[in-house]
Amino acid sequence: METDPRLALDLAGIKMRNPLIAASGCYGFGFDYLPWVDPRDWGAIALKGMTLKPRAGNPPPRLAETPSGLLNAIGLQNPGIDYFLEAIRPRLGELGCPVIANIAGESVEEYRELAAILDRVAEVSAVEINISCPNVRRGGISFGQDPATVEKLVGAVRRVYRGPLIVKLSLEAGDIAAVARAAESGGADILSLINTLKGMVIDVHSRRPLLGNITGGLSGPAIRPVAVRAVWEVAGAVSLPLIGMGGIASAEDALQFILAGAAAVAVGTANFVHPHVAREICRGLQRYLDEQGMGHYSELIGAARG
Amino acid sequence: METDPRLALDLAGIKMRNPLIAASGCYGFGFDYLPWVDPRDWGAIALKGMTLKPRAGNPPPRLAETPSGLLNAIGLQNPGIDYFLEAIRPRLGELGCPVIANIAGESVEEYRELAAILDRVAEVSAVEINISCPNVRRGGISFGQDPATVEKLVGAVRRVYRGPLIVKLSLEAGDIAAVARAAESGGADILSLINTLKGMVIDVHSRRPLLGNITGGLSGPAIRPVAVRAVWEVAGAVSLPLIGMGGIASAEDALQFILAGAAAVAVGTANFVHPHVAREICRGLQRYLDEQGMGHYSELIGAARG
Amino acid sequence: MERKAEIAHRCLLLDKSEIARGWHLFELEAPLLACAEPGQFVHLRTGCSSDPLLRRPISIHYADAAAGRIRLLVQVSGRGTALLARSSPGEELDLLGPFGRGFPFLDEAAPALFVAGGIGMAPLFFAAAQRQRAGLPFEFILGGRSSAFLPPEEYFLDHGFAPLTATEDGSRGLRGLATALLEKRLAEANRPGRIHACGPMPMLTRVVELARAAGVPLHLSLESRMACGVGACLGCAVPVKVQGNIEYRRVCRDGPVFDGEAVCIGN
Amino acid sequence: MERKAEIAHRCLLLDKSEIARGWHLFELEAPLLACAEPGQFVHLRTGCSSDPLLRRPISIHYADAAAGRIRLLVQVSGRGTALLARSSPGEELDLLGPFGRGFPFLDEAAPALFVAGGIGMAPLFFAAAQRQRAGLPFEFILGGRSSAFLPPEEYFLDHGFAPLTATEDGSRGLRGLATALLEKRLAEANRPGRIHACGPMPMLTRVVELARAAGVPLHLSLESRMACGVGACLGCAVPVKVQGNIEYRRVCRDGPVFDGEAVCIGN
Ligand SMILES: Cc1cc2nc3c(=O)[nH]c(=O)nc-3n(C[C@H](O)[C@H](O)[C@H](O)COP(=O)(O)OP(=O)(O)OC[C@H]3O[C@@H](n4cnc5c(N)ncnc54)[C@H](O)[C@@H]3O)c2cc1C
Ligand SMILES: Cc1cc2nc3c(=O)[nH]c(=O)nc-3n(C[C@H](O)[C@H](O)[C@H](O)COP(=O)(O)OP(=O)(O)OC[C@H]3O[C@@H](n4cnc5c(N)ncnc54)[C@H](O)[C@@H]3O)c2cc1C
Ligand SMILES: Cc1cc2nc3c(=O)[nH]c(=O)nc-3n(C[C@H](O)[C@H](O)[C@H](O)COP(=O)(O)O)c2cc1C
Ligand SMILES: Cc1cc2nc3c(=O)[nH]c(=O)nc-3n(C[C@H](O)[C@H](O)[C@H](O)COP(=O)(O)O)c2cc1C
Ligand code: FES
Ligand code: FES
Repeated sequence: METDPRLALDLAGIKMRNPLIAASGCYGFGFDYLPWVDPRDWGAIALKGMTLKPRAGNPPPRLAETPSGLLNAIGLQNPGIDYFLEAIRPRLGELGCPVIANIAGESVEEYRELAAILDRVAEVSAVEINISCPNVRRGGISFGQDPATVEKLVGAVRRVYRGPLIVKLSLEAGDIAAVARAAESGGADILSLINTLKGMVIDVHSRRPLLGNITGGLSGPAIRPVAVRAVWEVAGAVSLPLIGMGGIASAEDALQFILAGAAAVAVGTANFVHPHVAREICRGLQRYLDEQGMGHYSELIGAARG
Repeated sequence: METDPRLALDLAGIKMRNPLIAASGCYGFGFDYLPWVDPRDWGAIALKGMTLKPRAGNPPPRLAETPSGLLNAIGLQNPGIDYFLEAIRPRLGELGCPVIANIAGESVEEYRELAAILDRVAEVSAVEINISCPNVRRGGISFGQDPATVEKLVGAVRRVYRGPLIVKLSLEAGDIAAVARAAESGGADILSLINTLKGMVIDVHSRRPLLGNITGGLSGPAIRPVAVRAVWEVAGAVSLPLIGMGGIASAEDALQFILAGAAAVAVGTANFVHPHVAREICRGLQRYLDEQGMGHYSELIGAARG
Repeated sequence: MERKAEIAHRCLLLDKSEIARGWHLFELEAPLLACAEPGQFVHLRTGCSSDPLLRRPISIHYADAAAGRIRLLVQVSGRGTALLARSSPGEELDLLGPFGRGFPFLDEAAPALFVAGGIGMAPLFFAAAQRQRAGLPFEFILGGRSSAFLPPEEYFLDHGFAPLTATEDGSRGLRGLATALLEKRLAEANRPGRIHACGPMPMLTRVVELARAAGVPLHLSLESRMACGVGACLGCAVPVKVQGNIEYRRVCRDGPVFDGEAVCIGN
Repeated sequence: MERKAEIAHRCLLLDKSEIARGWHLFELEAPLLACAEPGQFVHLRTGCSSDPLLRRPISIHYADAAAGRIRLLVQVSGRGTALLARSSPGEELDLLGPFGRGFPFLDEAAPALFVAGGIGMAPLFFAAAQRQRAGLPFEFILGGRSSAFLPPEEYFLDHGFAPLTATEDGSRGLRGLATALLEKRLAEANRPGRIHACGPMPMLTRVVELARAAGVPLHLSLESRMACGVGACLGCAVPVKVQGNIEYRRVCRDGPVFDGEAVCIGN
């Protein structure tokens, strides 16, 4: 796709061709779709969540389809940061688009250590800290719920990471606006939301939970109204730029998040259905700008807030 | 439908022909489906949420369809308790099935007053307190989030209402298990869950929130995995019987909630699609019991918990 | 157990044709719905998955009680109606109904005036055809974008009447709006006894003004997004004037036809 | 901008027939997929709404590179496959692919043995047909519930081979399981050079036991629920033995065909 200046942005230091980001966990390390999809269709690609040590992930089944949704319990399977530095980092340049490293730890110290390492990795344009992964039991989840802990965690990472710092929020916390403010105080540059909602499916034939991990994270169109509302609320609570996500599959969906207050949007589950989704959403945004006679998509950010 | 003893239950004092309840807000005061659907298809019918004073409800549009979900912002439109006593109460006997009054207040005092009135209404078999309606701004919502407040509220109602007392939980609270335990300590007999999830839709043409109330409550199949997980969690936290709901449309859906730990299930949105849903779910449960050679459905309650 | 009236109907689709651009006429075998009254609607499932989730309200466009058949006229305007348009004769459609309160006083002797904007003609056609069969006087004003977006004139002539037509591009009848025809008509001395209208909101607003100014009783069929269709969910509420107060009324149960005096349109 | 390989294909459905009870054979115009290898699969959209949301993996059952056509053989086993079965010739299907790593060593001279359980024959048929065309020796063992639930014998004969069949009710071939045939075959002196198997888990478990006991190299096509189909989501992982350790591998990208030694089946 030709680069359209009406879609380009500088997201707190991430120079993006357009406001579309491949959501973490849904695009591997950026290479799986390479033979078929041009990575430059994306404004940026968020990599699969990484931890210090390699993680084997959860036992199968890891996926269940639900009405208009996908429940996943991957369990942060990843080869660990050392393997990343050695085997993946050298190839990231091939992607031709900014790359966001997504990290998860089991302690503030682990997050800090990961961020300190990534601070020295020029191929990574930004770090996204996942304080909310619902599929790791002793993992991120507890961090995401308490504002004071979030502020401390973000602050610790902020001290060692100088690039654009994204904090990824979930709705597990009762008051997402409070957590958002805590992340802002802690020194985040950008907030991304929402992570998956915790859910489960029971197999009535075996009379057991279907997923190997019992519960999983719900993504896809089913959660979109909840995600738009979360962006609307957080946009009213902080002044940081937001990356909105949750069930986006079309330009109209993306526009809902932008109008609610998101500066950029991420697309996860929809890739599995339509690998060309980034290109198609960009075309849809261009058409919308044409129809509305607008100079730049950023005029739409938060425009529904009246 | 013939009454099947394998489906009958006494739910903390509510004598039900089967474990199916028409969910509050989705069945009016029980009469709207009367010409067509036999109310005795239900184990019980939960009435539209009531307040002390009449409420006009929210401005339209009040509904938006979302992927596998329905967003509503009715705003607790109801004629108030006096009209109920005068005009509706005398007709409740016609329904031929137990009736649950659903109440919402803006203060502990209002809840207490409503419950005290209903304590003297023989036609009402149980009271369900909605501490979580997401569509009333100064209303129930704040009550549902803080365990201490919930315990106090439930305790106040408990002191004036002697019949089966149901507390309806939402996921707005960060920790639903903590709220459930608070309701148990406060003296609830039964917990029902979940209420709708807060969501919104933005109309990209008008660039305004679609609903008159801006946000609404998401129900329907989209939220089912989240609701099953909530029942699973709460069943592990309290020893009260649970009424599970959220996206139930078939016997298999109902079984998921029962296997997760619900003693009964409620059906809301699915009535709008299939008015005969209660009858059909009962038939499906009977078939399942036949196939599994089981004596009573209650053997299945919590059976997936292993 | 007492015998309950039918609510859910699986109806054989006998015939389907596109009678105007994007307007699909469905002929259904539906003996229990064929006694419905003009202005009532059915609540239609458009697919078999949970997306789209809700049914869609569609007016009964014509009912032949003797033959046990009904007709629906559906304009493709979104995903649900597009799915409907893809169904083929031989399939069964899943209908609830008949629901709602139709046009009142259709059997009175005083001449009736029907004012239809676009697909709003669907229920009014049924009302007019009923008066036609009963030999009662009426006139029918029809407005549309362009001739291609309206059924051909024969479609009306087959039922014994010819609408007075206005199109925005002048491709049929007057160039202009249906309400221009109405205004002219109401300027005449012999006023109609009653007006029944259905169409887009701007049209209805003008009809309300004109009818009030002329002092002619008016009945409007309103639209609203619906969930249950029977009055249980309060989702389809519209504001109406009740003894000086504004209250919400359900389009599905208290309407869809409302008294022109009560509706909160054109103040 | 560099030219990318095709991933998304809208393919015309040329023909559809039910060749066994609940098994639908699809013939598609798909020039860019017709070069796929046996064991590879396509990832298929089954409807146009978000419910069901995900694509379904379906093996390429046959590919005719010259004609630019492929065949899929789909057993109705749930909602997605039921939706697929309702499509009709003239429609377009939405496919991604070809994905995955197919059966290895299909061009080696040593005789191959294919063991198929039920719909597991879909990819093995393609592998066998390829050896048939190349004049390479192979045998084909097919197991099923009953004759009616298997394609007729002519279906195989048309491609020049006759499977050795076992049915549970004895309505075709041996009464019993495919693995009973395999056991007998492996007891013979002239062992096959390699076994390729696809079918339900209990069958695969027994095949693994028998092949290991006989010391014959084995390749298995595994199934798993998939989301992306390309290796990006890690959702389809199965445990495999890698240098003594158990690690998760992706069925969609590292498989679906795995080495019999590596799979964690029958320990
Ligand atoms: C009583 C009654 C009778 C009717 N009779 C007929 C008839 O005979 N023939 C006929 O063709 N139509 C009739 N309609 C209209 C018909 O019901 C709608 O056109 C149909 O529901 C649209 O469904 P859809 O899935 O095609 O469109 P959708 O995709 O649902 O939406 C169409 C448009 O509505 C907007 N929209 C979606 N949700 C809302 C909301 N909550 N509030 C406001 N706007 C929203 C969408 O953004 C879109 O622009 C009738 C409606 C009523 C209420
Ligand atoms: C590589 C590969 C190739 C295949 N090739 C073919 C082929 O050529 N022909 C063919 O007919 N089939 C083939 N299949 C199987 C096919 O993909 C499935 O039958 C199909 O996806 C079922 O979809 P459905 O919507 O019809 O059933 P669904 O409704 O999705 O489910 C069918 C059954 O699976 C259960 N189920 C649902 N989710 C899960 C889960 N997460 N884990 C475990 N069980 C679950 C359901 O409860 C139900 O019993 C292949 C599968 C793979 C992986
Ligand atoms: C299979 C899968 C794996 C995911 N893994 C991660 C992850 O490792 N880190 C993370 O922050 N989010 C992860 N997510 C969440 C997504 O990034 C995104 O927040 C969520 O899926 C909602 O967006 P969607 O509806 O567009 O998929 C994962 C989602 C899916 C579906
Ligand atoms: C239109 C509508 C109105 C509702 N009104 C109420 C209400 O007044 N009180 C209440 O406790 N719950 C209310 N609910 C929530 C339902 O009782 C139920 O908890 C929720 O819809 C989830 O179930 P479902 O997915 O089966 O609809 C309402 C739901 C809908 C859809
Ligand atoms: S649609 Fe439910 S009350 Fe009208
Ligand atoms: S299905 Fe996504 S990795 Fe295999």
